[in-house]
Amino acid sequence: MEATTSQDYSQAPINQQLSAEDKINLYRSMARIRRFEQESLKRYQGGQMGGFLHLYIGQESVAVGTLSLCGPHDHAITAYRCHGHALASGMSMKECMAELYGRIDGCSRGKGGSMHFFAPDKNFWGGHGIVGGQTPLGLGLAYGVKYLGLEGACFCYLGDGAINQGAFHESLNIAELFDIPVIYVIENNGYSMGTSQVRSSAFKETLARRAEAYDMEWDVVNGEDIYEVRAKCHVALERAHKEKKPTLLELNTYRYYGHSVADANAKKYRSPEEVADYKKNHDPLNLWKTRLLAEGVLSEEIAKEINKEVRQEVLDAVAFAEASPTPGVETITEDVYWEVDNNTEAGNTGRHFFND
Amino acid sequence: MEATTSQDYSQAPINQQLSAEDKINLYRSMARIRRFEQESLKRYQGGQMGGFLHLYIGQESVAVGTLSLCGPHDHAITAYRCHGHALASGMSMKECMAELYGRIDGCSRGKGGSMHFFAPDKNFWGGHGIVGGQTPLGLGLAYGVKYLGLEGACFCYLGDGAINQGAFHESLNIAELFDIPVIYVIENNGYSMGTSQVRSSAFKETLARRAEAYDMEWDVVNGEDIYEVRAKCHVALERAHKEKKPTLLELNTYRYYGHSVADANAKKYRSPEEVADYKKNHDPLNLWKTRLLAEGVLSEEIAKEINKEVRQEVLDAVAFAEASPTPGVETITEDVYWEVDNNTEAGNTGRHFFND
Amino acid sequence: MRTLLYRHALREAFDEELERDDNVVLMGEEVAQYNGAYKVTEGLWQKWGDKRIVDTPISEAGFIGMGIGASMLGVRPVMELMFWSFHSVAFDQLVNNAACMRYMSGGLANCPIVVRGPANGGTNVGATHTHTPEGLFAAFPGLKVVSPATPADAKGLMKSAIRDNDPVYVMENTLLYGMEGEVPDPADGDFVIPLGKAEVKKEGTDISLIAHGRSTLIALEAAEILAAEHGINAEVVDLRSIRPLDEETIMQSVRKTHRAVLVDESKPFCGVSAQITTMIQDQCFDDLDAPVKRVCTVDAPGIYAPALEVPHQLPTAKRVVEQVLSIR
Amino acid sequence: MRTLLYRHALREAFDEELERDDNVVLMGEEVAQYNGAYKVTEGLWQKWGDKRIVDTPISEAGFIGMGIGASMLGVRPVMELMFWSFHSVAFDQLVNNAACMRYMSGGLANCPIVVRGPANGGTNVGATHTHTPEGLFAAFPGLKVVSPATPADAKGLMKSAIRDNDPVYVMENTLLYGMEGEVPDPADGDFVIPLGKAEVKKEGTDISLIAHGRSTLIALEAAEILAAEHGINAEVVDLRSIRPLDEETIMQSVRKTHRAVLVDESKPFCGVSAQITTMIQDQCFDDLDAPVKRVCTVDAPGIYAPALEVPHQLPTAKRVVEQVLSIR
Ligand SMILES: Cc1ncc(C[n+]2csc(CCOP(=O)(O)OP(=O)(O)O)c2C)c(N)n1
Ligand SMILES: Cc1ncc(C[n+]2csc(CCOP(=O)(O)OP(=O)(O)O)c2C)c(N)n1
Ligand SMILES: [Mg+2]
Ligand SMILES: [Mg+2]
Repeated sequence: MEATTSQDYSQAPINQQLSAEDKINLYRSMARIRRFEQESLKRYQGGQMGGFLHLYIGQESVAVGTLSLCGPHDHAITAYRCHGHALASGMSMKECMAELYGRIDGCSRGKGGSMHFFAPDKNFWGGHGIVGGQTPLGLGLAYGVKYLGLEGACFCYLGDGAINQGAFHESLNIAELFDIPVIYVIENNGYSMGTSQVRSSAFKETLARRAEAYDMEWDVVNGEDIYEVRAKCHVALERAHKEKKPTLLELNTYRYYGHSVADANAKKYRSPEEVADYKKNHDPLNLWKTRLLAEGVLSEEIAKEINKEVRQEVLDAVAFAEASPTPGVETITEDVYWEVDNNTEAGNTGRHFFND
Repeated sequence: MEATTSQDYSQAPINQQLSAEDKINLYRSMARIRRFEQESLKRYQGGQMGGFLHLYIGQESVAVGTLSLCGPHDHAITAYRCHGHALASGMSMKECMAELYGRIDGCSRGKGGSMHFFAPDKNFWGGHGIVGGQTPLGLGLAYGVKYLGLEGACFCYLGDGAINQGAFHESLNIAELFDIPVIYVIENNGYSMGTSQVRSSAFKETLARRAEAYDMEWDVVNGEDIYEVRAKCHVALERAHKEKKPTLLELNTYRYYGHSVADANAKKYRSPEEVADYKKNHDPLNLWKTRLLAEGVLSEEIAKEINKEVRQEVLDAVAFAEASPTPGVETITEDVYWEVDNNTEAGNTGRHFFND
Repeated sequence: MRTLLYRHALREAFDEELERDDNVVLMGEEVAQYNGAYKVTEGLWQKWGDKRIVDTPISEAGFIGMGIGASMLGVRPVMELMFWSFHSVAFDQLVNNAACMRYMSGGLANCPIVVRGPANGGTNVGATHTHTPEGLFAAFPGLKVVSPATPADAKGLMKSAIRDNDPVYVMENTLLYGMEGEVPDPADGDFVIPLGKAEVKKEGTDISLIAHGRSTLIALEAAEILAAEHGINAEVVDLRSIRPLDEETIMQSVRKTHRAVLVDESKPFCGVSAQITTMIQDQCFDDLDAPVKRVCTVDAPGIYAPALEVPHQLPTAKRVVEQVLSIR
Repeated sequence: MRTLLYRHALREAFDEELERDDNVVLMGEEVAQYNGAYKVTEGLWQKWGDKRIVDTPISEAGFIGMGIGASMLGVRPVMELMFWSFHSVAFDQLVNNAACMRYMSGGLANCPIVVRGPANGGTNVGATHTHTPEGLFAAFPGLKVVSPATPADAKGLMKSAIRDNDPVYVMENTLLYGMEGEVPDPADGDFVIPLGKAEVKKEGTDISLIAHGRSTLIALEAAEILAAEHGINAEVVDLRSIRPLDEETIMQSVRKTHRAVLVDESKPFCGVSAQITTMIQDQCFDDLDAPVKRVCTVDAPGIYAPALEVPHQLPTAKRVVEQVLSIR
C-alpha cells in the first residue's frame, strides 16, 4: 500500500486488455474534457454563464482513468468540479454546455448549472456543491447496489480539502463496518482554494492513510498516469465487486487554473514555477499522448484528427446551447416534487407551494 | 503507545507525589460519586426527577483520576453522563441533587437537569446532550486557554459510540493542525446504548489508534486503575502544557447499570456473567481500596468513616434539594440572553421574546 | 373497532410495508436488536432480519446521507432519528441532499425516503432534546412534513409516506407512543391516509382551534372546557400534514367560525402557526372578527424543570382557553 | 460624508474592534492569507498576524464549535461562513451549543460569538448555495440575527454584534459587498448601531413596505416606481435586526399607512415575513385596511438559470408594485 512509482503499470492485466482503439479513446476522452473546459472558460469570461466555474483542466486522467473501468452497475458521484466526470461518464457536450448556459436543454434543465451536472441513466449522480456532502451519498449508492443484489460499486470523488468534513468521516466508518462497495477517490490537487494541503490537514505521510483509522484498505496513486490509475483503481474495484469492501484512494493530481474562474488569487498562493512544472512535466494529456506515440498506438496525425473532431464537438455544443431556449418562468416550480411533476393523486392533494 | 498493564504505575513520579491524604481523597472522591449515583437512582425511581438519568457507576476512576491532575487553567467538558466529572471537579452534591430535582438551587437553576451540570467557576463546562457535540467545545476551551496565554489544557470526554460523529473528526484534525492543548478522553465502556463497540466502530486494534490518522499522539489506559490513569494522563497533560499538543486517550472502563435508568434492555445485550465479572474484579472503588489497604494508607475504619460521611453528604443534599423551591414561571425566559439578564441597554433594545 | 397503541400502529405500518415492498428498509440507531429506543420497531428485526432492519452507528449525517443515496437507486429507506432533535447533526443531508436533489438534477433524480422519530417537548430532557422542527423542514421546498396525532393517523400517514416518491419527514411524539386509539383492521383492507388532508377532529361553530400533533389533543381538551364552562362551541382542525397543507379545510373552518386560535408546540418565532396565520389573514381577511391568536411553547430553549416544562412552557388547554376568551 | 464599499465598511468594523479588544479574533476559511473569498477581510492578516486572523480547514462544525468553546472563556471569535448556506454542516453547533449554552447552564455561561458571511441568492450558484436563513436562526431563542442593507448599517451593526455578549449571526450579501454608501468617519467618534433598531429608510403615508437586507433596496426601488407611476407614497421600513426586533417602528408605520407589504428574500413558508405578518395582524388588526401581503422568493430551491433567478425567482420591484396595487 505504498506509492510505488517505479512499477510499469502498463503491464497490469487490466491495461493489457486495452485495445489500441481503447487507448485512443482514453486520449479522446481526456481531450474532450480539456477542450470543453477551455471553451467553457472562454464563454464564461464572455459573460454567457452565471455562478461559479471550477475547471477540471489538469486532472483529466483521474476521471477518465477511473471511469474507464466501470461496468453496468458501477456508479459515480462527485463534488462541484464535475465536468470531467460528467463527460467521462459518457454525457454529451451539448447537454453539458446547455446547462452552463442555463438553458432548457441542459442536463439539469438549467436548474443546476456548472456544479450540478447529472446523468442517472449513465450512472452519474452529480455534481454537488457542499464540500464533503456527497460522501454519504456515494456510500448510499454503493449500499443500494449491494442491497439490490448487483455486482457493482460507486466511485465517490472528493477533494483534498473535503476530507476534513465530518460527514466523510462518518461515511468511512460505515463503509468499513457495513462492507459497502464504495471507493473514495481523493483527488489531491494540493490545494483547497488558496489553502495548501499541509495547512488544512493533519496527516501521517499521505492523506489516504487515514483509512487505517477504520482498518480500511487504501492506496496512493500517481494520478497523472492513466495506466497507474487504471491498475490501482481496478484493484479497488475488484475488492468492491468481489468482497464488497471499500477502499480509500488518493490520486495525486493538479489543477492548472484557479480554484474557480473567479479565484482572484490563483497566481498568488502557487508559484509560477510550480504551475509551469506541472504543465510541462505532468500534463496527463501530454504524458498519455507521448506514451501512445511511443507505443506506436497513436500518430501525430490521429492525434490531430481527434483534436479537430473534439474541437468541432465543442463548437456544436456551443451552437446547441445558444440555440436552446431559456427555461420558462413556470419551470421554477417544476422538478421540486416527483408527485407533483407526475400529476399523481398525491401530487394533487394539499397545497405544495406557498407563493401567494 | 501500547496498553502495558504489567507496569507498576504507582511508581510514576506524578503518583509518588501523592500524600497519604491525597490518596484517601481520591478514594473519597470516588465514593462520593458512587453514593450520589446510588441515591439519584433511588430518587429517580421514586419519581422525584424527570428526563433521563445516565449513571456513572463503574467509571468513577476515570473522572477522578484525570481531574485529580488538573491545575488552575485546566478545564473539563463532557457528555450527558456527567455527574462523575461534576463531582470530581469539586461541585457540591447539593447543587447537583437540586438540579436533578429541577429546583432553583440546582447548579443550572433547574434548567439543565441530569445531562447539564455546569460549574464554570470550577472549570467544568458541562454536561452536553448531543452525542459528540461537546468535542469542538473542548477544542475551543483549550484554544481559549492557549489564546489567553495561559498554561492549561482541556480534558474533553466522550463515549466509545460518540467517536463516529463527524464533529469529533473535525476537532481532531484542527487540534493537531493548530497545536491545541486538548486531551480527548474516550471513556470506552464497551457499549453505546445497546450497541457493542464492534458493532458501531470500524477500527484497528484500539479506538485511540484513530489518532494516527491525524499524526496525533495517543494512548490506551486501563481506566479502572487510578495510578495508571494518572500516570498516563499526566503525560498527555504535560504534552498539552509544554508543547501545546493534543492527545487522544482511550480509557477502558465499564458501566454497571443500563445506558440510562430507562434502558429496558440493560440485561439483554450484556451477559450477567460479564457484569458480575466487572463488579467483582474490576470495580475501581474496590481496587483502589484494596490497594490503599495494602499500602497501609487506608484502614477499614477510615474507609467506613468516609463512607459514613459521604452517605451523610448525600442525605444532606437530598434534604437541600427537597427544601429548594421550584423555579417560578418567570424563570422560563431567564438565562436566554446575557444582555437581557443583565438589564443592559442592548438587552432593553428591541423585542427579544415573541410570546403574545 | 380494534384499538392499538400509537407505537404499535406505527409498527404495523412498517410491517405491512416491509411485506409489500422488498425495497423498504428500516435503519437507525438501536432500531434492530434493541427493538428501538422507544420500542416502535419491536420485533421487526427478529421477523425481517439483518437486511431489512439495520442498526447504525451514531452517525446521523452518514447514515441518512447513505439512505438518500440508496433511495436514488430505488431502495426505500425509512430512517429513524432517535429524536428528531438530532436533525442538527444531519442538517445538510436533510435540507440539501434530500430536498434539492430532484431540483438540481432537473427532475432526473428523486429521493423516496422517510425520516421519522419523535419531535416533541414534555419529557424533561432539556433544550437540545426538545426541538419541534416541523416548520423548520416544511420551510424547504422539496420536503414534505407530517405530524400524526392519533394511532390511526400515525399508521395511515406512515404508509403513505413510505409509498410517496418524495422525501417525507414524519414527526412522531414520545408522549403519544403509549396512547391508545382505534385503527382499522388490516383484514378490512389497506389503510392509508393521504398526505395533505387535514381532519376536523371536532366540529364546532364559534371558533377554529387549529393544531397538529399532540397539540391537537390539547386543542380538543380546551374545546371541552370551552363547551362546558363557557358555552363556546369550538371546532378543532388537525392539520396532520404540514406540507403539503390542506388549506381548504383550514379556510372553510375559519370562514364558518370567524375566529381562530392556533395551537402549536413550535417556538413562536417563524413557527408553523406563523405561516398558517399569515395565510388566514390573507385569505379570510373579511371573514375574521378578531386577530388570529396563537398558543405556542414559551419562547425559550426547552427547560428541564418538571414543574415547569409541561405545565407552563408547552401549550396547555388552560392557555388555549385564555386566548379564546381574549378574543370573544 | 465619506463613502465606503459595504465590504470595506465591514473591514473597518473588524479593524476597529481588533484594535479595541485583544480578545477579538477573526477565523474562517480563506479569511487570512487569501484575504477572504469576497475580500471582506482584505489586508487584516497582514496587519494583525496569525494569532488574530486565522485560516481554518473546511470544517465548519469543528471551527465554529471551537469558537463557541473559546468564547466561554472570554475570547471573542468572529467567524466567517464563506456562505451562510454552509450553516447546514455546522447546524448543531449553531443552534444547540451557541443558542442553548446559557440556558442549560442556568446563566453560568455565555457565548459572545459572531458568525457572519453572505446569505443571499442572486448569483446563480444553485440551490445549496442560496439559502437565506435569517428566520431559521431567529426562530431559536438565545440567538440574535441581523441583516444590514447598507455600508453604514453593516459597519454599525457589526461593531455592536462583536461587543454583544450573546451570539449574534450577521447575514451579509454578496450582491451588496460592492455597493457604496456613506459611512461616518472614525474621526467623528465610535460609530455603532444598536441591535434591535429598525430604520425608516423612506418616509411615506400610503403603505408600509417592510424589508431587511437587500430586499430593502428592492422596496426602495418599488417605492420610487409607486410614487412616479401610481402616485402612491410608500414608507420603507428596514428591519436591520431580525432578533431582537424593533416591533414599535413596524407597528407605528402600519398604524399610519393601514397597509403593509413585506419584502423578504426568504422562502415563503415560515419565512421572517410570516412572523412579522402574524404580529401585524395581531397588533394592528383594527388598523389594517387590507390583508398584509408578501413578496418572497418563489417557493422552490434556488434555480441556477441566470435568466430566471434574479428576474423571476427573487423578489423584484415589479412584483412588489403588483402586490401593492393588488390591495389598493
Ligand atoms: C461545506 C462547505 N464549505 C465551504 C465551501 C466553499 N468551498 C467550495 S470548494 C472549496 C475548496 C475545496 O477544496 P478541495 O476539497 O481540495 O477540492 P478542489 O477544489 O481542489 O477540487 C471551498 C472551501 C463549500 N462549498 N461547502
Ligand atoms: C447526535 C445524537 N445521536 C443520538 C443520541 C442518543 N444517544 C444518547 S447517548 C447514546 C449512546 C452513546 O454511547 P457512548 O458514546 O458510548 O457513551 P456512553 O453512553 O457509553 O457513556 C445515544 C445513541 C444523541 N444524544 N445525540
Ligand atoms: Mg483540492
Ligand atoms: Mg459507551
